[in-house]
Amino acid sequence: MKIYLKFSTALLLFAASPFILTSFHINLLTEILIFGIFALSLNVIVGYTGLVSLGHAAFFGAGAYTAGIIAQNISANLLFTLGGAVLLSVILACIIGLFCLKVSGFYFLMLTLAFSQMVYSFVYQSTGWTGGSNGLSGIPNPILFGWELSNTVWVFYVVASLFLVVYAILGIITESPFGKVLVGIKENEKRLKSMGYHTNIYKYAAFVISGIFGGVAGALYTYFNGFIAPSDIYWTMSGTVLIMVLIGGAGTMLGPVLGAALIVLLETIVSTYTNMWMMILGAVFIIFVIFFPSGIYGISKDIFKGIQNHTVRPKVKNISNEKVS
Amino acid sequence: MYRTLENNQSTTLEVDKIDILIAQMVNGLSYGMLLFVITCGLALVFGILGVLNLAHGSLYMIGGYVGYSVTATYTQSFWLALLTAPLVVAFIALIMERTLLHYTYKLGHLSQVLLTLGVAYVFHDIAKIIWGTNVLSIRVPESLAGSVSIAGQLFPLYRLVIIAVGIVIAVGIWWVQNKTRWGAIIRAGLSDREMIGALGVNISLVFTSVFVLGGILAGFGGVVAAPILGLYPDMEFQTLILALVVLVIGGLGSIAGTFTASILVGVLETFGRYLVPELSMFLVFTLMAIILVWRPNGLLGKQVAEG
Amino acid sequence: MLQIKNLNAYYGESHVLHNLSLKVGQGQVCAILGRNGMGKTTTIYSIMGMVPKREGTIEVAGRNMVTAKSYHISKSGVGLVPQGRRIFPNLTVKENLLTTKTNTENGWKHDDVFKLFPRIEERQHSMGGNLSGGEQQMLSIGRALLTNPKLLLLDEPSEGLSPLMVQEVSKIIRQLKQAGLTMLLVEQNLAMAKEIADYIYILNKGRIVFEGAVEEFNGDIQKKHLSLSS
Amino acid sequence: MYEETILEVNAINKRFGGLEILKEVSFDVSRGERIGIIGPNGAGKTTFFNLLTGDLTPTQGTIAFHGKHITNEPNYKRTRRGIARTFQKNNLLEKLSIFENLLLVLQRKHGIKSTWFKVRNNRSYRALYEEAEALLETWGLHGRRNTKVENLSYGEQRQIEIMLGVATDPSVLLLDEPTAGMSQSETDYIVELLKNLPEALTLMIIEHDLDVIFGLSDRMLVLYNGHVLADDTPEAIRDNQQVNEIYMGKARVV
Amino acid sequence: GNSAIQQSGGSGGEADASEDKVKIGAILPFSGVYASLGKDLSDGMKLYFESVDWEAGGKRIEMIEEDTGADPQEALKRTRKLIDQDDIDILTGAVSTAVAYAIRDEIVTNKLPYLTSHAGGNDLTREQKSDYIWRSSFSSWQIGNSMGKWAYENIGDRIYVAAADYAFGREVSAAFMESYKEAGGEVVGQVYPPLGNNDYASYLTTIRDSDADGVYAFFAGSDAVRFVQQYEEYGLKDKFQLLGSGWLVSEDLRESIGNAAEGVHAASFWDYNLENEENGKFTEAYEEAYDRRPTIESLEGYDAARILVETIEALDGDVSDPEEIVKAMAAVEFDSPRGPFAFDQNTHHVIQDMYILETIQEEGRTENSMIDQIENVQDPGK
Ligand SMILES: Nc1ncnc2c1ncn2[C@@H]1O[C@H](COP(=O)(O)OP(=O)(O)OP(=O)(O)O)[C@@H](O)[C@H]1O
Ligand SMILES: Nc1ncnc2c1ncn2[C@@H]1O[C@H](COP(=O)(O)OP(=O)(O)OP(=O)(O)O)[C@@H](O)[C@H]1O
Ligand SMILES: [Mg+2]
Ligand SMILES: [Mg+2]
Repeated sequence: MKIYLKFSTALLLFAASPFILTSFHINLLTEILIFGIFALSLNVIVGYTGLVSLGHAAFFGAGAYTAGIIAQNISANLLFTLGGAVLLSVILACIIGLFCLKVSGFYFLMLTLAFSQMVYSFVYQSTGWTGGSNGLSGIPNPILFGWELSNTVWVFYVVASLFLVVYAILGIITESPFGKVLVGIKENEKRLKSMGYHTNIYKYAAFVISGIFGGVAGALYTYFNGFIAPSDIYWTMSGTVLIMVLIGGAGTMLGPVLGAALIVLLETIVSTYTNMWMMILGAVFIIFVIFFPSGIYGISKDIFKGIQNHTVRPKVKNISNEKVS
Repeated sequence: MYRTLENNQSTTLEVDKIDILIAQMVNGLSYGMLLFVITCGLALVFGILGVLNLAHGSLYMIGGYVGYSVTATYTQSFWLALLTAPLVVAFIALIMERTLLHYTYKLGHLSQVLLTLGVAYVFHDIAKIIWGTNVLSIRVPESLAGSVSIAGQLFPLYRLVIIAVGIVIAVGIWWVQNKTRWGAIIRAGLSDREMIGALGVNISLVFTSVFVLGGILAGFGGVVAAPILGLYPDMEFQTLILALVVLVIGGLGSIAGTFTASILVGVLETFGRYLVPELSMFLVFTLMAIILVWRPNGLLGKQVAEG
Repeated sequence: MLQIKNLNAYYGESHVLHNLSLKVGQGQVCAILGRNGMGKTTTIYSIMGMVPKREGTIEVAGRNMVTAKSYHISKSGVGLVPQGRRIFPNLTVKENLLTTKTNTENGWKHDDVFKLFPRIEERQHSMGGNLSGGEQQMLSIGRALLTNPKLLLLDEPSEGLSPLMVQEVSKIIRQLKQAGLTMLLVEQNLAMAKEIADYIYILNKGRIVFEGAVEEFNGDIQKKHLSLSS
Repeated sequence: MYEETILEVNAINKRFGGLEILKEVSFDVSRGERIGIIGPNGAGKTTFFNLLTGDLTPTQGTIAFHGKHITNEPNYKRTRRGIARTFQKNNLLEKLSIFENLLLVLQRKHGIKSTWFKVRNNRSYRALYEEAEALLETWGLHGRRNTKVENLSYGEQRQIEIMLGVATDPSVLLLDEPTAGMSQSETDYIVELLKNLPEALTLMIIEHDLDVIFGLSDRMLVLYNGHVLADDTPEAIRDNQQVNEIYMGKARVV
Repeated sequence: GNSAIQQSGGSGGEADASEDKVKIGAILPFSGVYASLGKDLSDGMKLYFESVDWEAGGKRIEMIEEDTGADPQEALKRTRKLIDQDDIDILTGAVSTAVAYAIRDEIVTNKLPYLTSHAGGNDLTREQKSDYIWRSSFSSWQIGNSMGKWAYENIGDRIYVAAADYAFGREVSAAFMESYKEAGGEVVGQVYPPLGNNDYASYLTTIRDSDADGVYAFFAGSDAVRFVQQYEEYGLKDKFQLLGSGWLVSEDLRESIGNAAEGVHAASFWDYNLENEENGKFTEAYEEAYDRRPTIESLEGYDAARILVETIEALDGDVSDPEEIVKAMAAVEFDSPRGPFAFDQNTHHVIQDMYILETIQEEGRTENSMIDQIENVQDPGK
């Protein structure tokens, strides 16, 4: 019940925002939601399965470029472009996953990086389709049921609804028995195998799911921006989204979204005041690691728990006495 | 290449080709050794501290810039730069380890990645404030400035010296890691910090030393590479990615692996540029992918037994 | 040699040891008994400085070590055979032994350990993580001996050892005792504990519920403090 | 006891590099047997288990389960066939609670498909919860169901280890030193629990606690230096001179 | 105002609260590989604005700078911010061509007058041209084409081409080859190392083996430093004449390059040592203000600022109508430090003189000196 309440509130808030916010802020919010989806998708493998990828931009880029190229050459119909983006992300994830899941830990990180850089090189070199280093510009606005989404507000509504859908889907997946298995894999894969789980299949499924929603985020970014650059598929993009997940709180649903919001806001706001925004961003990372290692989500939870502890329970509890035997 | 050969109707074509291959081989070797000089500090710190130091590129950059300041501004001596820059970087590494990294050992790899990336960002802007955004470069010292002819082809002497420097460093690190008690203690500390403390080893001190040593190597690499690669904004991230690739291809925790991988990447990139110039960037990552799929722990990485 | 007064130990919010006091005299061997989860290991780790929060006093050879770092404690002559062995899995057997700081010139040496456990010598180039459970236990004991401690803490040293090996280890401990080494022993193998210890403490839920010379420890006490209903 | 042979081990060999750890071990197991495995440290007992469960594959030889070759089958498939194990060294999902550990086992046991993608208040999932609660009750762990495993003492973790093995509801259960690190009273409790397992369940136990092993087994296997030194009734093993020499020493079974 | 109303209201014309100001947005890289170019452009603009006391047509000039890095996406975001939040009247800047293309559509739909002050991609004033986009800097065609014919006449009929592998590098070399071949020369080889490549040894070894008369190279920034240095180290300097664009031996790089730069021939539309009255004034003022020599980018900034000021002057400070701004801008003509300056009314791209420079050794340092001049180079617009 509570869940539905939360969702309706979010829905109402989103519906109302264009009437409250300026278009600059709507743009900002749209971007946050897109990166929120992107971070959520990465979180499936990083936060839940414990596979840290530094190549997630490959899916974002694949989704973005596919949507853009389809819109330019075939049809700007949103269902078409989004469908194409999803299809290509699936194929890409299936291929990359096949190789990357053979390794683990830091090697996984680097192998995903390698594949995404290969995709990057491909995009960069295929000047004819992708515009190469100049990027792909002049992409027509998406069309939904014959309606051209020509302004920020429409795009925002599309992004916001898809965000809610993705959030719900991923929420259900991670809460499901399947999600529990992923968490188990992150904890102790060997034991899970002994329990009878074919862990490779689970990891592969998680990887593909993660890739799909990465692609969705990419396609949305194309609708939002009307322009795609190779930098969207570069490793720095993978790095940024990984940071969003880590700073927000890996392995939680809300965390990555909060992380995306923080990073997008910081980049936008800080860089209007100073050219030294990298220093400030860096300082924020450091502060998080040293003082709030469990991320934004962790902070809010700690604060919440702190209040509870002070009011409800004594601070030190005696575990030994709890034992029932 | 084919274009060139088509136009070259002479009968010495075969000989030329072999000369070129030899020349490219030497190029590859020297580039590979340059990669090794740059990467070894990262490899050391990751291989034995388990810390993926994303600020390694920044330390390398600071080494280069300090080296520049020493040669260009205060004195004119490359050798003095080679001495002071690593020390300055070592000091920075010391501060970094004691005040920041120190807290993250218990938090795990990801926190360290985030932390060191943050540090790299901060250093990026600090370097910009101090040294500006222009492209700078260190002049090769007179004594190493000339060129040497090998197989009828000219090579800068400095490049050949780098090959020697790389080998010396490799042997040095290998010796410390394998032939001294140090190596064992550090690797033990990696798997169970608490326990190594209970055996009477002040592991934080050891960790600090290793990190500082990594800093020294980074600073040294910065000065050595600057005459070839130059100093410019964003150099640290370019270098970092390349270093990570070399590190992974070689296999974590193995200096011999890093050494092998440096040469492999150096030679492959050089020949890649020669044969398929547009794809050289693609090639390195493909190499990494192939190697990892074939050997999931890199070329010489050890499969660490589970406890 | 070791004197603990009013020790309280915590893991985060959970308070595990409550005003624990115990004493091990020079050359004495004391055993701590108790059911699972009663705080035995926590006591050992507290002495070794490995529990995050400790209050009270822990005096080793007259010096209060309650706030000291564990390497410091080790250097002042405390050796540890931890529960679960805690071998370094990524090091070979030989390297595992190499990691210890040998405090004195004329004490235990690598060869002595090998002589004691020939099995370990055979496996000296194997990775620690690949050893069998019992082999790891031997290595763990050998590693602690190499620190040439004045006070040796043994947390279930017989776990995973074959009966024959248990007798062997028991013999070694008695020899060490004879040589004057002070020891604090946690053991589930009551027979072994009784054979070695001079004095016995029983822990229950982080409190000492019985202490007395080994002769005072009998079936009744065992039933009263060590059975499930307690 | 049942006459049906369920597990046939045929001349298996295991090498690690130059070390030959198991040599020509052959061995049959009938349904419902309670087999105790003893042997000096490093004899190869755990390795033998690893071969049976698929955590390792033999260098030579074959393993058949219900007449089907499973020699090279991965461990998860064997678990689904009903071969479950516990580990000598605690091998748990440390950051998860006791309850979550258990839930993962049960979820797999009932087939992930029946619970796939179903949220908590779904019926089949609720049934799972109830089963888990009941198991925790039996093991006296109900009060600590939400405690993270890493916050348990060593002996307590050993209990979870066994509980997870039993919870799979296997037809063959391999226990690697189940009571090591447990106090006497907990040991007694566990032994009692094991004795009450269904009769059709096949049990193989490695244990250095002679009371435990002799109390539980109806057949005993002695491994020595990688080969089977003796395979006999507990009584015969007790009197076996050689076993006494290499393994038990002066220790006597009480 | 909220975005829903703004969007549906359509006009987007809000009352300008700051009637007495003209807001100029500048998107420039202050971080990343182009950071130094951004800084120089910014300094050049400020120098000129300072000289008119930040006033034009009776209004105060307010310049809002946004850091784009080298990242077009970032630039797009910044541009949106300038449009939506700061409500700027005119936009200028863009170092990277990709940035210019990225913001192009946004500018056109918002009818925002934009003066491109560096980015050189040809299409910006060809297929992608727009009433609102005017370019005062250069096009890649201008840079490459000017050297082609000259190289054939003065260097030889066989040339090897090397250029950084990105759109701009490809365009410059294509323009060069087009005019070089047209003049009768033969391109004996081409190679395109990646942008930001750090070791040219392999490429140079290949080139060394060819039988060309010269090498035409397009590299900029750190690539240029490495290329020119290694060109000498690998002994190519003695074999082939090195030709390139002004960026190969630009003012801020030559000190790092050192003596290796000596003898390079480069094509540019401006140089520090150009001898004309305006340039004398400009370089002197710049050195006085910043204590370093101006670069090509400084000049571009200086000129851009001047164009903006003259536009506003011509409108008497009334910048409310973008069409009027564009019209006024198109008419700007003046004597720039680079020589006579005027826009091509068809392409909206600058018509300017190109200079062939030679780098020489002088008093222990290298200097560029003009050895030839090609007048009124006009982009063909196709
Ligand atoms: N992965 C491995 N690599 C190399 N040697 C191994 C490996 N695993 C086990 N061994 C060796 O094989 C031998 C048998 O090990 P195993 O764990 O089977 O013994 P065990 O009978 O269970 O002994 P314990 O009673 O001490 O547990 C040991 O000497 C051990 O060192
Ligand atoms: N890291 C920890 N965090 C929180 N609680 C802990 C931690 N380690 C142990 N505990 C709790 O502290 C209590 C005492 O644990 P301790 O390990 O000292 O018991 P023990 O007597 O050694 O038991 P065992 O015989 O099982 O080894 C137990 O209730 C345990 O759950
Ligand atoms: Mg214990
Ligand atoms: Mg075993």
